Amino acid sequence: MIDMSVDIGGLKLKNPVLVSSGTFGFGREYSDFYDLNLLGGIAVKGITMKPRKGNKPPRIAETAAGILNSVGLENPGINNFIEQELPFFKNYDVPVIANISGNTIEEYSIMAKELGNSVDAIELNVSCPNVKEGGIAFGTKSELVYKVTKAVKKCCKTPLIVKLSPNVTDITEMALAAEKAGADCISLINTIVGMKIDIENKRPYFDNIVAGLSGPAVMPIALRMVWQTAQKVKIPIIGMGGISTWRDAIEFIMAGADAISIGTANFYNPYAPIDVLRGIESYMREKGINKIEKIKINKGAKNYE
Amino acid sequence: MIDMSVDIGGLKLKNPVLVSSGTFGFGREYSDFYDLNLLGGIAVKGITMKPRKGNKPPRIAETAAGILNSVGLENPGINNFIEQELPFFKNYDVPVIANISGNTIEEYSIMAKELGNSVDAIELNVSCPNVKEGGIAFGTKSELVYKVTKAVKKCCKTPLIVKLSPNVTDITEMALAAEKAGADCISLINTIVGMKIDIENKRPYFDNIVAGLSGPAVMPIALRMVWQTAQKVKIPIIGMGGISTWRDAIEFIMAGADAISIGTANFYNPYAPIDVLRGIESYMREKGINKIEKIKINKGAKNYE
Amino acid sequence: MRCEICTIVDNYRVATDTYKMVIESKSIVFEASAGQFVHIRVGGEYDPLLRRPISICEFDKEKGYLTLLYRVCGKGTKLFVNTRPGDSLDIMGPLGKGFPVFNTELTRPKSSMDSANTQRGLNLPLSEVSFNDKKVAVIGGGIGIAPLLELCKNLNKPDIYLGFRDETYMVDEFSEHAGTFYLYTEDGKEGCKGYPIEALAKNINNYEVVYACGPKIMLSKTKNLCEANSVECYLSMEEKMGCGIGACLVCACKSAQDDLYKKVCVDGPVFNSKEVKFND
Amino acid sequence: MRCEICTIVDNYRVATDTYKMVIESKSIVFEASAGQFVHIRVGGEYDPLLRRPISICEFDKEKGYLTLLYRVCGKGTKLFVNTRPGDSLDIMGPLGKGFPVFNTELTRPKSSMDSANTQRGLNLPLSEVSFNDKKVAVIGGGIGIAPLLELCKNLNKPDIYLGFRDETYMVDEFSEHAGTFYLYTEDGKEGCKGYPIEALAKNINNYEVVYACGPKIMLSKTKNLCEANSVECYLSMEEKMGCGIGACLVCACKSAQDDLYKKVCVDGPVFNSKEVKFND
Ligand SMILES: Cc1cc2nc3c(=O)[nH]c(=O)nc-3n(C[C@H](O)[C@H](O)[C@H](O)COP(=O)(O)OP(=O)(O)OC[C@H]3O[C@@H](n4cnc5c(N)ncnc54)[C@H](O)[C@@H]3O)c2cc1C
Ligand SMILES: Cc1cc2nc3c(=O)[nH]c(=O)nc-3n(C[C@H](O)[C@H](O)[C@H](O)COP(=O)(O)OP(=O)(O)OC[C@H]3O[C@@H](n4cnc5c(N)ncnc54)[C@H](O)[C@@H]3O)c2cc1C
Ligand SMILES: Cc1cc2nc3c(=O)[nH]c(=O)nc-3n(C[C@H](O)[C@H](O)[C@H](O)COP(=O)(O)O)c2cc1C
Ligand SMILES: Cc1cc2nc3c(=O)[nH]c(=O)nc-3n(C[C@H](O)[C@H](O)[C@H](O)COP(=O)(O)O)c2cc1C
Ligand code: FES
Ligand code: FES
Repeated sequence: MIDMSVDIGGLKLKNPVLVSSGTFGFGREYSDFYDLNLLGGIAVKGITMKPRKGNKPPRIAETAAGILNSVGLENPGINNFIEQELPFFKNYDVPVIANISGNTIEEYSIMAKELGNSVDAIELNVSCPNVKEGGIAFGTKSELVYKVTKAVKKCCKTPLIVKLSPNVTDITEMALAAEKAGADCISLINTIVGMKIDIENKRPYFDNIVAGLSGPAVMPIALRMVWQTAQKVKIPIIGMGGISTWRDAIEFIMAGADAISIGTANFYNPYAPIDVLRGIESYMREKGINKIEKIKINKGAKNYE
Repeated sequence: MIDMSVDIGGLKLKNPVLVSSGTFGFGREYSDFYDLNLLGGIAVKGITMKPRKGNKPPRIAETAAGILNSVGLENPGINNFIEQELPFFKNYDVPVIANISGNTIEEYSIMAKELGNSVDAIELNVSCPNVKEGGIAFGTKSELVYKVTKAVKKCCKTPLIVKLSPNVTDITEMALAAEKAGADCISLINTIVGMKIDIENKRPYFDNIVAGLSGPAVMPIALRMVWQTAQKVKIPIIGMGGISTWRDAIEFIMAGADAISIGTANFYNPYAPIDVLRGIESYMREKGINKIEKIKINKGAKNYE
Repeated sequence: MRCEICTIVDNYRVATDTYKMVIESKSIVFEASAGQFVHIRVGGEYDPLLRRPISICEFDKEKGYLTLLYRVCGKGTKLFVNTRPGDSLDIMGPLGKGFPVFNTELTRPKSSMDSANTQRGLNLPLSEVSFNDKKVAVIGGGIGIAPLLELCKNLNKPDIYLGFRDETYMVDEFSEHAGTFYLYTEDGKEGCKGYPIEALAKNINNYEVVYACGPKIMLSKTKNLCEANSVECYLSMEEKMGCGIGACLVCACKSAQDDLYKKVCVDGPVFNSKEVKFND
Repeated sequence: MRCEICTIVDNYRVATDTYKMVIESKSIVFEASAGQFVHIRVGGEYDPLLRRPISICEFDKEKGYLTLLYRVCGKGTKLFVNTRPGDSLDIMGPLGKGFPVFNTELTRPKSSMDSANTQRGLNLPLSEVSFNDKKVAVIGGGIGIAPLLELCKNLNKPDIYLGFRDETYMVDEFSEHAGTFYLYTEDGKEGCKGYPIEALAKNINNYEVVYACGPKIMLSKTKNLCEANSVECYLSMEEKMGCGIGACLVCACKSAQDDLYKKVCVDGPVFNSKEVKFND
């Protein structure tokens, strides 16, 4: 019998396929395509203390095998989220991960505390490139990653996932800081800071100038970061960045991910998470592998320098 | 009359279209396709003090809109380069840029000194992700960028270009260090550290584990870094990373590049540099622009934070 | 709403860079209403990456045919042109909210009207939009005429105002359904010289409802014209899209009621003019 | 060597996942010699990004036709299958060094022999390869037979050893040019059961030159066999490629003469077995 379940830092998933924050709304939208209970878990759209209207359009640009987005954390705020969006999941038996962004460490803590009773895990977004305050700033300095994780961990009743920014010289420094501060799990990568110029109008394409790159284009970078991180930390890793097929997912798991998450691929293939899930299953069946973790390349088999 | 010429830190180019180190051999190969004199300049394959045999194959993998390479600086060493490769350019009237990598600051200095009389400019490669010693290490710490640039500048008779690594949290820190140390010009980006897993054999695809990502996939990242750098430094910038069409090139110039360089695109379209050159020319004609620098978005028009 | 692998029945040029594609669908067509759109995947695995939103121009529920009218402008639409009858195409839809149609004399069965009605889910109170057999004008510019054809078929001989840069297309198809038909080209090569909004402005007081699709500038003028004259106005909007179903929040357009954004893909693409604003 | 937009004349299946493509070329075909390859761009702008190296299987200089034999295994070759007669294809070539052919009785004009000779530029002294009408064997495995067909036509009835997993193809085309023809399949469905190297090993002392193309293991065994018996041996090698012309250094294969690497694209793809080594 194949056991697809994984435990990522106390959060038990029936399978390792998650969907990524910001690419899956509050779950409703994709429920028209398949039964959400099939998913390992759902990371909902990033939320903040106060409602945010988000950035001025255009908010998306297609790049070579990728997209740049500049949504700017549009969201109804934590209260509306709890009142209007969370109840939807009452009908489902699928873990919900709340992705939170704060302007200050205090904001992060308050939100984590408030959500602790109603969601299955908290994902700290210390890495959104699309907002001026907070966001990415927290994710590019290891002291800040440490501080915010430590503070939130104290008041967070659910497993705490820290989502790392790829916009750093050394991802393992950030990962180690999160681990040391008590994170139960790490997720990576968030989008990479990119840009596009509107040459017809001779100006940056996005009002916010820079935007976040995601999609297949970034996968080699994401995979490298997951590998590097897996060599250094003991806590579980959720790998993401450009996954669109089950083979991509297997690469991430081999590289050291305990679970994987589908983001941008949802946009062009709404069935991507299900396709990936089925693919992993048949891969395991074919290879006679009965536990997800056995897919991994043994840590230290060849140590990464 | 359209004036395509640019001056990049004392190196005068008849047009702003260069070809990137490592993607254009020592020039010979592409001379079968067009007259090399058409190019603004040629950055030849990176060279080191001693010959290097390079990494074990496989050395290339195709990724979504990009490639990973793990050549590992295979090159005949500086002496063979001077004796066997440089004379080829005697027949051409095209600036040759020697791209050098050292294990130590001293090696960089010796090479720059030796090459000073025979090439038109030196490009310091402080950013190769495919070698263990030196290379990228120099490019990810601003003190080291400063030190190596400073030392080389002292003994370098030709314009000195410092090629930055994109594998950093803040590219402008590196750019400012190079500028402060006396660099005449900055080129960016080198390849981004990426990875691929060979899932059939359950191991990293490359012997060196990580490899360098280039091609259209990285363009949004490269463009962002050129923009950020252009907001901060006064010395000229050679922009590269994923350029394959003239529209890509215009984006880089608008973002602040004084010249642009074609790398990976040479592989799938050997005429890419010529196509880009012709495209820039007609763009300028159509828009009535007579100097390359007038294509740029005015610095500080909207300051990047 | 679903993804369906459909078969291309026909794909031909109707004007410079403008093509009509007929697609056989087993399910999408039966759920579609005028003004909705489909989200199409073409090309290789990653190039282009995103789907392309295209309005449903016509549907024939008997044959199971959807017709699209598209203008070639970039990578995706260039690939559309290269598809041939018999090829298959990955289509998601029908998406978004279409035009509310409340005429008594419909060419369509009653049920589709009902569903259009409930699907609207406007923020405005329902009474405001529950009119019958109102005097209606339809105005379209360029490729923006695409979603209007099915609409016109559903209306009771509306006055139709179309504008093109120089070359016209689909003129017979539209005029067939028109009460009065107004045709404009920017250079006056065909029809009158100028813009259809000029004629609509003259006649605006004849109408109770105006439907519009076309360039932003046309939509913005139509909105102002209608609101100044207290005419109900529905606009079909465009914005770059990701998911097409409300999950990614990239297709933002300014809300007129508050300082927030609406999602073109699910709140629209058809909006009551009072829901949206243009100023920027 | 150049890039040429060629027209596809024919493209059809010869066995499971194995296709033959005939291409009309205005220039590449006239420069080609047996064992060289072309570098092909298919698909959209970026997907796949790189060209795909495919051996020239046959050429017809009178008609200006190149024939390719290819096996579908990934993204690029899947796209090859979808091309149809009349489509155009961006082809770079002819690339690399082909097989040295030194027979007196040639089916080709003398000049092409000369050019093959000078193009070789082997590191070995020329005398060593200047043999005439030697006794020759050709051994190919699977899709590796592709570059051998044109070679066989240029040789004087060589003995030909072909091996396949189960399904065979191009057997008539090869046997037509063979002195003795040996056919093997792994499961013995057609021809003998086993591998062609077994037969070659028995007969090795009949030959002065062996040409080989196929899986690495076959090449390696052929190399060892020939060198142990002092038989001249030419191997056509494969390695992943970028530029295809010697500029990027990614197509490295181990040199036998020193600890360095050779470039399959310009030093090969055909190597004298003494130039390369396999051990890793
Ligand atoms: C609801 C809706 C209905 C539409 N209906 C039609 C129609 O019936 N016929 C028609 O010809 N066009 C229609 N469009 C516009 C059509 O989507 C674009 O022309 C098309 O996406 C361009 O794709 P491309 O690859 O050719 O261009 P590219 O410029 O290569 O596209 C790059 C990216 O920008 C997006 N994009 C480019 N132009 C537009 C645009 N005008 N609107 C939205 N996204 C755009 C693309 O979807 C893609 O993500 C509609 C757009 C929307 C939002
Ligand atoms: C000199 C030479 C001659 C060749 N001649 C033929 C031929 O006549 N017929 C034929 O069917 N095949 C031939 N091959 C192999 C052919 O190049 C590959 O099968 C093809 O590139 C696979 O592309 P893909 O997109 O289908 O596979 P993918 O796996 O999607 O390719 C991914 C990448 O790996 C490369 N790659 C994959 N397999 C190989 C391989 N075996 N060798 C080199 N690169 C590879 C591709 O070029 C591409 O860059 C030849 C290879 C070389 C080097
Ligand atoms: C439109 C969009 C919105 C996103 N919003 C969020 C967000 O609110 N919070 C967050 O942590 N990540 C957000 N992300 C990042 C994704 O969760 C994911 O980390 C990233 O896109 C990489 O994965 P992918 O390449 O599979 O998309 C967003 C990504 C996209 C494309
Ligand atoms: C095969 C290959 C070899 C390279 N070798 C070098 C090198 O020797 N020195 C160097 O500075 N950069 C080297 N680069 C980096 C390129 O010069 C360039 O900075 C990078 O590829 C980004 O540009 P592109 O996306 O246009 O290729 C190499 C790149 C490739 C693809
Ligand atoms: S396109 Fe994703 S929300 Fe509208
Ligand atoms: S493929 Fe570039 S050197 Fe051989």
